[in-house]
Amino acid sequence: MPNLLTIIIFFPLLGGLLISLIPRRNESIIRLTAVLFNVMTLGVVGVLCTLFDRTSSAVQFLESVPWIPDIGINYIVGVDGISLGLVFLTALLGLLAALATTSITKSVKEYFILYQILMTGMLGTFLALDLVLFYIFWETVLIPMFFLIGIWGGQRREYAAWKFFFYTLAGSFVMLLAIIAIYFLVTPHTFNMLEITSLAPHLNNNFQCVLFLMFFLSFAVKIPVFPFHTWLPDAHVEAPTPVSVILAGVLLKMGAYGLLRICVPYFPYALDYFAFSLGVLGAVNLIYGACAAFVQTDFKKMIAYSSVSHMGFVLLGVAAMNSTGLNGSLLEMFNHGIITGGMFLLVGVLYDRAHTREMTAFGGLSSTMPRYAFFLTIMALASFGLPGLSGFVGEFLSIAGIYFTFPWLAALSSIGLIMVVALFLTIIRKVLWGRPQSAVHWPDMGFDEMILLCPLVLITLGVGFYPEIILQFQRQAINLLVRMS
Amino acid sequence: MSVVVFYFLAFCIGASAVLSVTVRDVFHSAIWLTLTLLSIACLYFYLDAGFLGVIQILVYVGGIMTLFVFAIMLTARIGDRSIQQTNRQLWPGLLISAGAFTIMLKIILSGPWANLITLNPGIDLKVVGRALLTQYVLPFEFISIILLAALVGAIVIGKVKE
Amino acid sequence: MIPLEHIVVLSVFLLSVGIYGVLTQRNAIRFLISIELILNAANINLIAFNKYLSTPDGLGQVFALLVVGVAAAASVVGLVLIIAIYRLKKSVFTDDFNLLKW
Amino acid sequence: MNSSISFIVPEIILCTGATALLIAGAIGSRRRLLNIIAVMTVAISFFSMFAVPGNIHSVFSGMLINDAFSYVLRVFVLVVAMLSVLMSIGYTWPQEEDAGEYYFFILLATVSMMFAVSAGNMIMIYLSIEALSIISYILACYFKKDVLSTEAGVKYFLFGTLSTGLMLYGISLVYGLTGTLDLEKILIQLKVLEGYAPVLGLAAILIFAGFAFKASIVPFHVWVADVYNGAPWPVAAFFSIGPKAVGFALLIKVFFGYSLFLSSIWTGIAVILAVATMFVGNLSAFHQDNVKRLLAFSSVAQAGYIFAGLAMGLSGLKAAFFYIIIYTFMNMGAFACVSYLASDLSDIKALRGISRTSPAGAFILSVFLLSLAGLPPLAGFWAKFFILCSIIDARHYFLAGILVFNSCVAFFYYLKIVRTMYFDEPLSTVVSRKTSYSTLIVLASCCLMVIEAGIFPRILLDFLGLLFH
Amino acid sequence: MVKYVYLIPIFPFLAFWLNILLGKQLGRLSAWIAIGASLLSTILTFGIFFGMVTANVHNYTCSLGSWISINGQTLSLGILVDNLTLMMLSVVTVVGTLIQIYSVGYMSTDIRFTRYFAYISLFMASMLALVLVDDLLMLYIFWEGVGLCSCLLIAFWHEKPAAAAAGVKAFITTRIGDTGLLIGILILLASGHSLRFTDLGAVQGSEVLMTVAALLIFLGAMGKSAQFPLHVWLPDAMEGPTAISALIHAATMVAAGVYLVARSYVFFIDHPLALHTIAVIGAISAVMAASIACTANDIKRILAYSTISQLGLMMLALGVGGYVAGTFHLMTHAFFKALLFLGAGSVIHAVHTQDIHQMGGLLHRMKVTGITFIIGALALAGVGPLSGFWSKDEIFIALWQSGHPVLFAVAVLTSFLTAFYMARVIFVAFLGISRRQQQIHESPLVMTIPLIILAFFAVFLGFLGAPWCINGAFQHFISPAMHEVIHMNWGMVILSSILSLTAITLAYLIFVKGFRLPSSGEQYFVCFYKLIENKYYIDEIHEKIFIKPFHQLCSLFKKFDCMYIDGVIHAVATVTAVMASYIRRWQTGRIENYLFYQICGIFILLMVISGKLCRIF
Repeated sequence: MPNLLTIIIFFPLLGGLLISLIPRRNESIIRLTAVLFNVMTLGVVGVLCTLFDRTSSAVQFLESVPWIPDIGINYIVGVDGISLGLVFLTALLGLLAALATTSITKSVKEYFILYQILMTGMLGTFLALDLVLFYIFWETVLIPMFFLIGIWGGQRREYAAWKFFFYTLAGSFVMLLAIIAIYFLVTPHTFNMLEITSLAPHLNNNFQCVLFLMFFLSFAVKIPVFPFHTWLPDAHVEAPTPVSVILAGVLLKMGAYGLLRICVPYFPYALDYFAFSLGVLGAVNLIYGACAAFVQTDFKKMIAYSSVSHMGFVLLGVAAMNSTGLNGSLLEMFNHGIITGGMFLLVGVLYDRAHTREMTAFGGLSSTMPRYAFFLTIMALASFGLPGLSGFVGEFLSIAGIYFTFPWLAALSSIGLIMVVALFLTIIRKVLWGRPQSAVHWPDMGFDEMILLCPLVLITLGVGFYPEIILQFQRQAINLLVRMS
Repeated sequence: MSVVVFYFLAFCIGASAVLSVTVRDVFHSAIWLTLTLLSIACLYFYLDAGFLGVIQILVYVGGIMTLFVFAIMLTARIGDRSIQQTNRQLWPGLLISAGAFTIMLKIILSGPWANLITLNPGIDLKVVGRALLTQYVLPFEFISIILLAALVGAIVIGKVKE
Repeated sequence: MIPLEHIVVLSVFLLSVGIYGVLTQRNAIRFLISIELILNAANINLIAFNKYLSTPDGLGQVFALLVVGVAAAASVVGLVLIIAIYRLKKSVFTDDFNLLKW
Repeated sequence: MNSSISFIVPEIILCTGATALLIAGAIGSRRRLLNIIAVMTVAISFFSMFAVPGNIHSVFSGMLINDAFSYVLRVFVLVVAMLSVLMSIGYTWPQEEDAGEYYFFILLATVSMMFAVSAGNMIMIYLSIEALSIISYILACYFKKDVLSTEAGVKYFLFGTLSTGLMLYGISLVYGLTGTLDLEKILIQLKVLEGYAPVLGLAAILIFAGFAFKASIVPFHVWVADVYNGAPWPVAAFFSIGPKAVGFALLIKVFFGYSLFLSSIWTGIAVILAVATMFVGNLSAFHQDNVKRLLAFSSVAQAGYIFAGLAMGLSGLKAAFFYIIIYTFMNMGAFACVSYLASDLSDIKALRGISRTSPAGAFILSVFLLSLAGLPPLAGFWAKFFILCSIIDARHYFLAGILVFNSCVAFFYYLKIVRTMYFDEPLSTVVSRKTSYSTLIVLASCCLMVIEAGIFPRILLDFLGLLFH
Repeated sequence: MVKYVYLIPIFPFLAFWLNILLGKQLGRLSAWIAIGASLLSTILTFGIFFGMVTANVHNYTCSLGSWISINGQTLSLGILVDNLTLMMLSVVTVVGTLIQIYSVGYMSTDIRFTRYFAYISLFMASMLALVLVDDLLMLYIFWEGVGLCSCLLIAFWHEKPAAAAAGVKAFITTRIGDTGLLIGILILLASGHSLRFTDLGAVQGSEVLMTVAALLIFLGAMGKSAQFPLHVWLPDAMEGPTAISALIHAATMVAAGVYLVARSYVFFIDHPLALHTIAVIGAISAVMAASIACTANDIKRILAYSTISQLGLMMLALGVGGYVAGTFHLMTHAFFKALLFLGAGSVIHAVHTQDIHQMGGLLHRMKVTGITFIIGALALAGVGPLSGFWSKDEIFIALWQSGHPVLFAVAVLTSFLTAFYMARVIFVAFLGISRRQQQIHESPLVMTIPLIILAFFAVFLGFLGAPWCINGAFQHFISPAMHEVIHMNWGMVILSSILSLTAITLAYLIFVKGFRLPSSGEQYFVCFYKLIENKYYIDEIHEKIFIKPFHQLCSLFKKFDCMYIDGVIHAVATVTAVMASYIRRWQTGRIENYLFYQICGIFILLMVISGKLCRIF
């Protein structure tokens, strides 16, 4: 399989093209095609995982084709321990989100075409190893997302779509400048991310700092880091369920991935210089997100803000600059994708029944919808990092990592740990406990809904019990990263 | 002697030009413009470019000015003296054109004009004619396309279908 | 012979008067008149330089001749346009032509 | 002389065709015949470009220059002409018009543009600009019963004659300084004249004003919106690509090839003007509800990006060239598509919910608009990308920042149109559109170009690489 | 046999999944699955117990495989079985099994019967695992697990808002402690130490840092064991089913804090400051909770405060070096407190109230419950020769030997108060006249049999540690290194006997005879009483210091998001829009303006040129 990665990247797009040929009245065929293509993508990613050599820190399945030789832009894709987990996450959530589209009834064809483009963009972002290619995939995600929120979203969809779009656009333009700047600053000029890894650290300190900040700004919007996070609650809340899943599960990871892929290895001096600030931002994210979530009345918004909080762990892990922290950071990304993806699916399940997301409308679901209660409880517990579930491992590693570097920050973030617990217990209390608020009896989760959540729950439990499942893939790459930074 | 002639012509040109843009009546301003153009024709004679002078009188005074007068006649009532002829930016316009004059003068007078005193004895009309039909034949032909286009354009826009 | 500077000053003056006219006149026909002044300023330059330059190829005169032709064409089109808009708006004042804005 | 004639064979063909069209129009031929003649003329002229001898350097004693630059641009101008003619054929003319004369003007404008881009002498530059302008005035007010169209023509005329008049004055000064109008001889003379920078600067600025007027660079852009707005759709589309490209070609030719401007201040001035152009173009477009005006201002802003590339000197030249070519296709596509979809209305409301009634059209228009905005992987992205590369290479980080900010603003108004097409509910009135093959050809070719150059920009770059070798 | 020790938590764990996934199908059977699982664990525990005791093995460790690697250390899931473990295992399995049996009766009418047993199985699994693991991080993992189960079970009747709130409160409060524990673990990790309990004695490092680590670990213990000031959750936790209170909030989970301290005792020993802190905190908790218990009227709350107080005593004992005393009391307390809670549960089951003043004369109606409850109460009150008497004696001796008179006095006072409030409960609720008219029946056998068994333990367990009985078997067992012969300290025996008898007498005088203080003294007493009745206002203080600011902070952040961050974003957009509409107006539509712009542009360019070039010139 020489072109495995190219297949993975462009397979969804192929699906999109195919869908565009199907007449729009054949909705079920369109859905089926989309699901089929996502299943196959996941299959190919599965093959990738099995073929992946986990004892090596090198980039594997490297493909390199000259694209614009004039200025050295190449089509380079490759996968290493950092990206593999995220690719798997993308493919998995992509499939689940494609399945969870029963609530999408308007313009199904367009929806799936855009969705498939989105998939290509996301997979490409994680696999691209040329800065320009990376940027292109990064941007490719924007427009489908804009439409997916803007057309299929909730009440304030347009506001949310614009906000999302411009926040990220501004960020990514800054990144574009940084990409071009780095090209001209390194000698020989190159966009090859692997080559820059060895060239960029030799830049002088000021350049490193400025470029670091520029890249960071772009990633910060996507992650999102306080104070660039306000697009997230709006976008997540207004987006339809499957899009929220993708948004929270994958899109946020793009930023964090960029941080690991670009900021950390390229600018060791700057990373060192800004590590503390980064850590402070992480802690602020953690606490701020949890607090802001705590007082929301909208269920989805609470989950959205909790994402802000969780991404704080990712930042903390990066700020730690040691293998523990980075491992934790990367693992937390994966876990957060799984958990929050599940959370949004669960919110969607409820929304489909209640047609509202106000917390006051819920309550007592533990008695009326026991299966729902089971899934929500597990996801909530995993979210606040109950040991034995996946969330804990990532959080613990991140906190441990940051403790090794900045003990006081770890102490500060531990406040966040408590707040996150308060947040999720409150969610459980308000949604699951108490007396049912609604006179209408909502049916419990059906088979079709449970089948979506089962893999997520299994992964949550599996990673929680035995984190090596994921860690073994990323360890070597992280070690290399630590050696470089 | 020639100096006096030049200054006289220069005065005529300048004064009539100024009048042509300042008098109230459009008709009068057309007449002042005619005077300017005539003086310029004389200046051409003075500069040994008699052919150009003749062309100037023929094309401008004879052709273009006639057109102007026609146009003024066609668009009736606008010759009315009572109508305001200047727009609201009279003073800014004056200021900026005066400024432009000053600065252009300052720049231009720094030019190498004093070096150019070769004063060739005058170019033979034959030279001009030959140049026009050999070296500059393409522009010369091109002018005809332009005139054709202008003509057709004038017809297309000007004709009124009932 | 008078120095070249003097002729150039004259042409600059003519140009400035033309600019002044262009900026301040609201009558489109007077605008055209001002434009003619500008073109003639350039022509004076061409002729004068032709006279004073050492190259005896008559380039200045040729160009001036062409300019006169072009000026004629432009005037024709301009006047026709003015008449066309006069037919529609019964006005030749430029500040009345303000339907297209913002 | 023979070789001179063979050099201008394409132009001669165009002139012949134009005359034929004039006559055919005058004797009242059918519309279809006129269309065919126009298309055939441009096509034959295009193919005759292959027969242009390559071994001679200049023809008509230096009036025209035969180099790669002029060759490529002449071909390019013919492509523009072809697109314009095709769009004109597909366009539903709202009132009786003189089709023969219309094509006559389009073809003559093409001839002028071809002369302009291959000119080797200031005389030719002046004449071709003037010819192009005069024809443009006429084309702009081609709906002579329409107040807007006539007003556009008059405004264009008033603005244009002043610009060309000033340019002429500048040329006369150049003549005075160098004693010649031949560009190559001027180049030699300029070295002698280094002490007289101010006068040369004055001349350069006046000439620059003339070119900038065509290229619509602030503050010589003011006519753009009004004229595009008033002019018929195909004419506006033509203006936005043809004369603008010529303006830039001449800027490149005169200010780069012959470095009329002294490079020491060129960058400074150009950067300031580029910034102003971007800001004015984008911000003016920001609130537009009139799609035609919006596209007009967007074309001003695009000129700003191109000019920013030019400001960077030789490194930006290729980028600017790339941009011009890409810009032509996407802008033409956008104009053609809006005119087709909105059925000649220019209010943005006409595009409401068009994605339901005409999904393919909405998609293609989105492609053009997003490409104009610079979204990867469409061609517009690469255009901006190369411009940015040249800017950053020249260490003008601030300019790069401004360009990027402007791109953000631009995204807003381009997306506003896209949004209207996709988010809003369709208008209740069903509009029937006449879809002609020519429109389809225009849209398809532009769309293909935009996507193709987005995915494989290398082809175009290699092509341009030949130019700069 | 001992190598199958890992199965001990596995049985309940499997029971949990079986019950949670197949709950509906199983119905009543689920209870017996849970009970069966813990019975298996019990049997296995005792098998191992006797196996090790007879083989005279004191230590068994094994590793079940690595879990994660951090900072160069591989953390593996390891098992440590020593005598302390065995003691805890026995307590947990026995008490757990009995309480589950009891629950079958107690919860028989509940609609979420199966879920109850699922949770309780999960709890058993976590608790047993917690006891078994050999390092701090693993302990932390299960530590959180039991916390979760506690939370879920407190909020088991979540339809009651108070129960739901209590569940959340319990988890969050303990989480505060847990976070401390986590940081403590991190400190140890960061300084490169092994987290194994067996290695903790060898910890090197800066004294201050290690003391901090010890204190943080103790913070974890404080949270779990409800020590002042983190004790607030335990009284509220009484909203849960009483059987749960017995199992989790009296016998096992809350004792985990004490267990943790005992488990890491080698570490604490090295850091006297930490040890002192433990003693002081224990003392404060002991006396404070005991005093509150004297005024409380809710029978479960009385027991809850009593639990806090007794746990405080254990901590106190551990803090002064009384390792044996602390663990001994832990064991005895587990049984008699479970007994008391179950008895209380039985009473509540019958009378449907928790207020002791609405009970009365229960002894006649509910013979078994009454008698067993009184046995438990006497054991708690430290009346010899019941089990509490012996363990309390141990604590007194330890305190006396440590030579801290104040701490000793505190212990004495606590012990006095304990006897007093237990006597109060008995006099008010069980003796005296009945205040209820309706029929009160004795609970079914399935509930009373566990009571009887526990009463048996409450009576006789103390003899294990009684010096004259089997020569301090417990002492030698729990601390194998100790070889000296234990002697009876008659002084202490007399002291504690006098104490408890005095207290009971006083209670008799007040609550049966209606003896009142002279009115002059009463006035002073009233404010004091009020202070105690309001639980020293600790809940209010928590509310003021932590909860309210937290809510305010949250609202502030929300506002900050909407007003400031979004405000800035919107401001940027607005500024752009305003600028745009302004610039747009430049396009006036008047050609003279356009021309003016043009000339101005040229003029400015000329200025630039003349300025720049002329200077060069």
